Amino acid sequence: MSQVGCVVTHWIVGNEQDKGIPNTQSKNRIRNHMRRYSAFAIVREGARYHTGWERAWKSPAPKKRYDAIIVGAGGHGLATAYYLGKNHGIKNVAILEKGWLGGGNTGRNTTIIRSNYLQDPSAAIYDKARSLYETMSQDLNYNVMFSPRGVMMLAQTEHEIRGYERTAHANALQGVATEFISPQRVKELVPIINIHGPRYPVLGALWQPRGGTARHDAVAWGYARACSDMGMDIIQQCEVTGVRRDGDKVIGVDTTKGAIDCDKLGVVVAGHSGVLADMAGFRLPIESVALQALVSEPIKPCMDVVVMANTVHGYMSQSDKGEMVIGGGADGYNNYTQRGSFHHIEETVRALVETFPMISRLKMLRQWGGIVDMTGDRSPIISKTPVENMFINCGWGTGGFKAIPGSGYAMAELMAKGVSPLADEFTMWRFGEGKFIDESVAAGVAH
Amino acid sequence: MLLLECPYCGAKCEETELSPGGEAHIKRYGPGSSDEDFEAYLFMRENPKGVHFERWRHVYGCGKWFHAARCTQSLEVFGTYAAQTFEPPQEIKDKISGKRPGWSWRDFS
Amino acid sequence: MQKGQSKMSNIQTAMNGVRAAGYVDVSEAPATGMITLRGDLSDAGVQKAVKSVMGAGVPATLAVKDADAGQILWMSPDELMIVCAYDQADQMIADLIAALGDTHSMVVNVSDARAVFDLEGAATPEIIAKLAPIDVKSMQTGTVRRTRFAQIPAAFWMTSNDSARIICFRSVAEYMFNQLRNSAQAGFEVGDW
Amino acid sequence: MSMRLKTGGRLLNRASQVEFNFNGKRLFGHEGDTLASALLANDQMLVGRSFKYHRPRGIVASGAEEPNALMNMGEGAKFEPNQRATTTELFEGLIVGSQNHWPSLEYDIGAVNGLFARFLSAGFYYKMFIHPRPFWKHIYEPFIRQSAGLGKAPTEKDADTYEHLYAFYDVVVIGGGVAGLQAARTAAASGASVLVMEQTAHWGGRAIVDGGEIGGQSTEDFVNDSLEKLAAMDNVTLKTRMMGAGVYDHGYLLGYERVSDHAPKATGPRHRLWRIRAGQIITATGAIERPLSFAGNDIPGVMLASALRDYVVNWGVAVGDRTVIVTNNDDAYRTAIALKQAGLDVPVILDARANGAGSLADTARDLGIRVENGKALAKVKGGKRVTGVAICAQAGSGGVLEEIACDAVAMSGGWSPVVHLYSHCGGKLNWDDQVVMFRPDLNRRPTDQNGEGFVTPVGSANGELALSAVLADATVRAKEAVNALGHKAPSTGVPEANEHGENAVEAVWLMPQGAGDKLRMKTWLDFQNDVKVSDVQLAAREGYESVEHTKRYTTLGMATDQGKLSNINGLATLADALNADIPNVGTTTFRPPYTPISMGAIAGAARDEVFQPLRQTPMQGWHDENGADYEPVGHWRRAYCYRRGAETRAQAVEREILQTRKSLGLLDASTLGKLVVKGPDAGKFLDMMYTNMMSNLAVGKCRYGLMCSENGFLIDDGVVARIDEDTWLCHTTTGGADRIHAHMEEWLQTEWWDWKVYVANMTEQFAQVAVVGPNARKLLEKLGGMDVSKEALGFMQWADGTLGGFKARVYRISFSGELSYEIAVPANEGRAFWDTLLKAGAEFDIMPYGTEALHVMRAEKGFIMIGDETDGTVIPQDLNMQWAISKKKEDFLGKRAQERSHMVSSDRWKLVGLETLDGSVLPDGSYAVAPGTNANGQRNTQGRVTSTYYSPTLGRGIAMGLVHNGPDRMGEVIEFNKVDGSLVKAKIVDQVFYDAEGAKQNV
Repeated sequence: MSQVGCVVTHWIVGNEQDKGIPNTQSKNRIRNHMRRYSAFAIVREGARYHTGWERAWKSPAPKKRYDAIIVGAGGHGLATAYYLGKNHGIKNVAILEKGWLGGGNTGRNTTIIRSNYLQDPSAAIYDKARSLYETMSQDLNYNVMFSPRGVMMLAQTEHEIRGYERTAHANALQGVATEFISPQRVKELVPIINIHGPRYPVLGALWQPRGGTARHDAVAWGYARACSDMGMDIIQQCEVTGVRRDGDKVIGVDTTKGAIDCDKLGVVVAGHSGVLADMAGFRLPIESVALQALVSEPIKPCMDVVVMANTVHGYMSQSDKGEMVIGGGADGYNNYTQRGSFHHIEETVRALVETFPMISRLKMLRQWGGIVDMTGDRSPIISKTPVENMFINCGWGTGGFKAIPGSGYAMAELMAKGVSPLADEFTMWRFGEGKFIDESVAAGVAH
Repeated sequence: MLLLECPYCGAKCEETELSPGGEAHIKRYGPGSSDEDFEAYLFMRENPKGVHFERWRHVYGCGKWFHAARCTQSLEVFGTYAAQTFEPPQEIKDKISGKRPGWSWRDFS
Repeated sequence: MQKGQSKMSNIQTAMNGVRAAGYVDVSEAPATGMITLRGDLSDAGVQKAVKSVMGAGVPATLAVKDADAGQILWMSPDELMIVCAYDQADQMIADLIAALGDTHSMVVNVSDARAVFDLEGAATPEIIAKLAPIDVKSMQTGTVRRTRFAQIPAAFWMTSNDSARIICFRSVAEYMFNQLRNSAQAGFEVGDW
Repeated sequence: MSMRLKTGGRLLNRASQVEFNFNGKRLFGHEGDTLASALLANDQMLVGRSFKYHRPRGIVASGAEEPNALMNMGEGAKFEPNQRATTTELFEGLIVGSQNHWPSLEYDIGAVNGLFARFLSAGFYYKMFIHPRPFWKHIYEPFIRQSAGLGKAPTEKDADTYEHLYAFYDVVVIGGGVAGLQAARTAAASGASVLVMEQTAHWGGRAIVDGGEIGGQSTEDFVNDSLEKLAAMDNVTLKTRMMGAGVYDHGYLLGYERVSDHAPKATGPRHRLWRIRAGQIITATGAIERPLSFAGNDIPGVMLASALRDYVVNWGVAVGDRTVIVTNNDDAYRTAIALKQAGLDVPVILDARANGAGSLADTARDLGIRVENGKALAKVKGGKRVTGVAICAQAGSGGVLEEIACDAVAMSGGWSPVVHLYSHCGGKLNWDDQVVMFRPDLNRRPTDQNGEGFVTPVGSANGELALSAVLADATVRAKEAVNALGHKAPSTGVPEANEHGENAVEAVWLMPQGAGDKLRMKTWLDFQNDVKVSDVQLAAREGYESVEHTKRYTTLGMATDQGKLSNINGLATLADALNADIPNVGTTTFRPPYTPISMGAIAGAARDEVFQPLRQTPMQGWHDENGADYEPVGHWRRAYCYRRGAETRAQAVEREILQTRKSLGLLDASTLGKLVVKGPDAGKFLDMMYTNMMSNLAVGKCRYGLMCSENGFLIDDGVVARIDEDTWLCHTTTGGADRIHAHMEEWLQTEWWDWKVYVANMTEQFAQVAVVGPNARKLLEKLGGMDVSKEALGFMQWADGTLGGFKARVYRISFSGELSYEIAVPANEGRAFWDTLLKAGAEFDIMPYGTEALHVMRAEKGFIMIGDETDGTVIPQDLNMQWAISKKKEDFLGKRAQERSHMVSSDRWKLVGLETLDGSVLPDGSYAVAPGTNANGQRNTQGRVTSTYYSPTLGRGIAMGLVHNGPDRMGEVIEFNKVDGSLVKAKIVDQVFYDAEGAKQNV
């Protein structure tokens, strides 16, 4: 288990508390490790107007060389770095980010965590992720607000019932705790649902009681703080402009902050994976499209679980702030605008008003889009590449957030050992072999 | 919400009258082709930030497939043209060259 | 395909001639003959065959043309829809097939596969604008548009400034009718727009 | 106290009294009031509680930017939370309640949070509640959830209706102030079609309240004159109560029309969502005044200076008797003047600028108002209401120079253009130090499908605050916009405006400049979410340096007002904390909608019966009337079975099967796809579409065919009939009709466009009925009209003819293993034909059956079902259907894919029949277990159930499944899992359970 507070590292912090202004360049004082977050710390800081809090992560200039470079400081990249250090002792690591850490899809998703997947490889990695979420707040000493409130996927056709019964049977053998529940149980768990919809009455649901949600930004921030605490360098505003190779082997990267050498390179950049692959001289089966979400204005608690309704294409949960968090559909065309087409919002809201009639008089507060990277079978790639010592983790499509710790865990293992059982089936060569991991087969389930 | 002109009926179509069909100008590889060619044909896709050629079908209208040249970052549409062709019309390529000097896409530029 | 006459008593359109009065009146038309002709409309053989059977030639893109017995609607560069009396359709099809001869083409009877609705009232374009994502105000009488009405495909043309005819698939006739009726109910006028 | 003045209120109809109810109290207002003005007129200063500390909250603003005055409004099926009082028009019988407090607005237990405010800093949640682990979900989170959330959740289905409208205009002007109207006049003069929308019920915007003269007219006369001229033009549409909600790509714009919010008893929709496509969008959306950051700026009674002025001028409402004005710009002097002219006391204007204001200051002084330059507020005193202020020097750290009693404070921190709509689609901003605001960069406007700018901000939305500059900007920009569309705007002059000369605004982000920790912890940035200056500074100190990090860490600007008042002050505070320039810090992304819009409006009319299209067959009426228990199949609804009396589903299915097998059954098969494929190349084309050879099918014959995707997987199946030399009719599955039609068109249009083939989807032209069972032939013979004997119409043949007077096409095909005819008649005659069959079949006890009986009977016969035996990962070889894969053909869709290594692997799971040893029904979806676990600890498997039923015919459970090397393991017993963890033993058997020789169907 993680002992973030006990990891001894040597790094430099500024004296920002003196001026109340952080200064990323000042190098005045050396301390062994970061102060732990706790109720005690809160009281202590409250008493002195919070002037004693340290930077959650430092902001160093890049070194000349690292054992490993991770490109992309989203959730998956930061988690990869974290497990490289924690599980494999590789701590001379840089995480390069062209924007701000956690500024991509990590902070744009609807925060659903579940592992009730049909296919064995998916169930394995998503359940690894889910189990790591259970202890993440303690492991990172950062409250990521993992809330195992339960996730249900409604069955509204006979076909869906069969699909979810199949998933339930598969889950039973995979060690994923799910059950197929009755409409009455659905209604008990979700009083605001209309189970007698004239068009699509609820016929049951696949229920994963230990699925739930977490605070998305906190996952990135918590990992970043823990990585920084291990002595890793998180270098923001640093774009990779080239992949340097010696023959078939990677030796470093060129960046907007200069060339940096590395033994191993992990590319974890979601929609931009194709650009990095292109720099390294290979192709990926990836397309980038916009996926949208929206929230309502906050209201008092009325729904304690996450509900996904795939027949009508909509899913919804209620955040701790009280907003109804709603996921919409993905566009069918390539797009890098982080805006989507409005008809997906309309279709999703239409579906949810039918399923939860009371939301009709709520108001949409905000809608936004993210760019998701889709593979040919809509399952991710965690793989070696044609370039030796270069590894790729991408293609999480619409389902990346829930996988973050599992994805980082497997990617770190693959980078450290060259093999990872969790990643085995997610090789980039599966498309050529015709060996797909197709999750849509159960009941057209969106991730 | 894209607005594309169907080159067959001339109608200016809202995106919801159309269905998207992915990358255009893909050559089919059938029996006898190499594993690499076949994999690339089915799965490897251009994913540029910038000029892209893609397929659409006027599904709620005349039912015809057509191609569009579009920028994936600005969503500017350089033109639409009939699907029965192996490469974009010269006038569309010229128009793109005027607006995006030095562009290239696969073998087109 | 099939020969012989049906007994009129057996014929029942999708909505049985339903009507609704609103600020625009909505009604289902009686059984209507509809023929789909597929063929290259720029082909002289197709043009000649249409002209010889219909008494009117192939309409221009997105145009509706009045013929001796009914209308010819441009559907796509290789498709026409011919609207005629329900009991004339089979004969007209036979005539068209004969006139087309060896020209690559297909002529089929879709009279039963469609439902036909009429809108009447000064605000007719407004009802269409509530359902279809098109600039209905710019639609001239005599032009046809295939588009989306709410969640279903349909074709329509303005039969006058104050009326329109809509064709949709038979199976969704009730959905189309309900949408039109709801949009046209008194009190739902948009006013100036 | 706040109150209604005896005179004034240009929007009021004082003759008309309106009764409403607030927190159970009967109150009165006038026609023309907003809920906010009516509450203030009734001395209801306290209107709500903040999100985190449950601090008392009063009205701050007079429009859409209001962060505090959010109400639970209405009752029952018309209840709505978070309704903004400042944008709610008062109507008779309005019922509202304030939010986020318990037990009452005045005494809120949640306010105890405020006592701990010093501990509940930004990021507090991330640092707390970490241990012990189960406490987050069960203790901490429920408490946090309950105390957050603002309004109550509605409980009932919405009683109102909504609709959409698609509209197209050359130019849409958003905002009906003087800038918008001037822009509209300019644009309309070119002949372009113009829509002008105004979010409130009134035209004119701020200008009428602010005064000044345009072309010798009062601003009010100018507005009325403009409206009259615009209304007279055919090419202009004017709409009030309509907000520009969002700007999207390619000129798409959402207009949110609140049709009857102000008159909820009217018939018609409540909201209408306009989906507008505009050539050019002109955003004349004005500007929003910024609060100033001083300690106690959140106490009820502290308001935006412009809002105080609005309440006096528009609604004749005084917020207080004595109002202290505090400002960093000249505009707030207008409030002082307006208040004084209304007979109210203004003890002092505190101008943070050392040099003070221009000519407005002279006017104020002439009215006897004390003006103090270089002064600031050290703090505001009071709890639920302002009681006084302490004055200090702006340049210092807050040493109190003087205390003044007052009951209202009007603050003005400068103005921010409303750039939301301009920014939604990518419009970029520049920071302008001179005017202290982000203004649109007209060189980096959002671009449309042509790559041209399509959103043009004008007037104060473009950063022009002076009346003359607003009018000039609106005129020039509107001309540019219409010219860009190819219209020609006639050259008209810009009307002259008469206005005060103003001194420059000065950036004041903290008041006083050197305020210490203690003051900063009482200085609010975001009133609703309780974000203070100290929180933003803390975020910066902890490394949350990007504006997005700070926003998310502190929740600044994430409340229901989306930071309309707080964003600029917040990022200026952040920039200061980071020692950075404001432009280097940047802004957060503006996202639609401008203010929240109802979910009902977004969903539109699509609810209940028109939620989705429901596809119906010609016989649907009969099904409805005869106990059909439906299941949705795509957009169709098919009878699962027809229940009689108290029958269960299972009993009905059993009855239907047994009677069909015994005598005669009837199935509405109209939903099956029927695609006609015709042309000289049709045979060649179908050979590519199907794995089988179809080109050599004889005319008059039928053949079962399989279709695969290019990726090798099965996508559909069905019987193909050769109609004539160059015509085939392809049956598809119910779900496949449209999909396979599109699939065929795609290949024909985009790959083999030189092949001469036409395809028509004839699915709905025909009603199709399966007449099934030993007595099927007898029934058809009874109807008469064509020879349906074995000799004339053998198995897998078809014929045209008439049956009982109906013209019909009869296919001798069977999906049940029984003697079976599928008969197609014109859809309009479908119901009559169905009724005729029922009547004639009565002597055979004819039995209509549903989809479940169909499924069971096909499974008894060992036929596969697309969607059951296939799931998108199954190839024909997995189903042992090599017989349906032509070996003669060089190519067909899927052939190459099926040669890939994983597809030809000997390890694939293949189709077999399964029989439980105890006769029970195998669970749906069950997996066959294998010994051991895989590398990830998951139990190994060796197969799965694809179809499983109780067979009434055999009196036991039957199943099909895919099993590793299954066909080689006949007779072997394997184990299948149940969800309870137990296992069921089943024997691998042949998949055909019934009439393996085909003796029943081939008669």
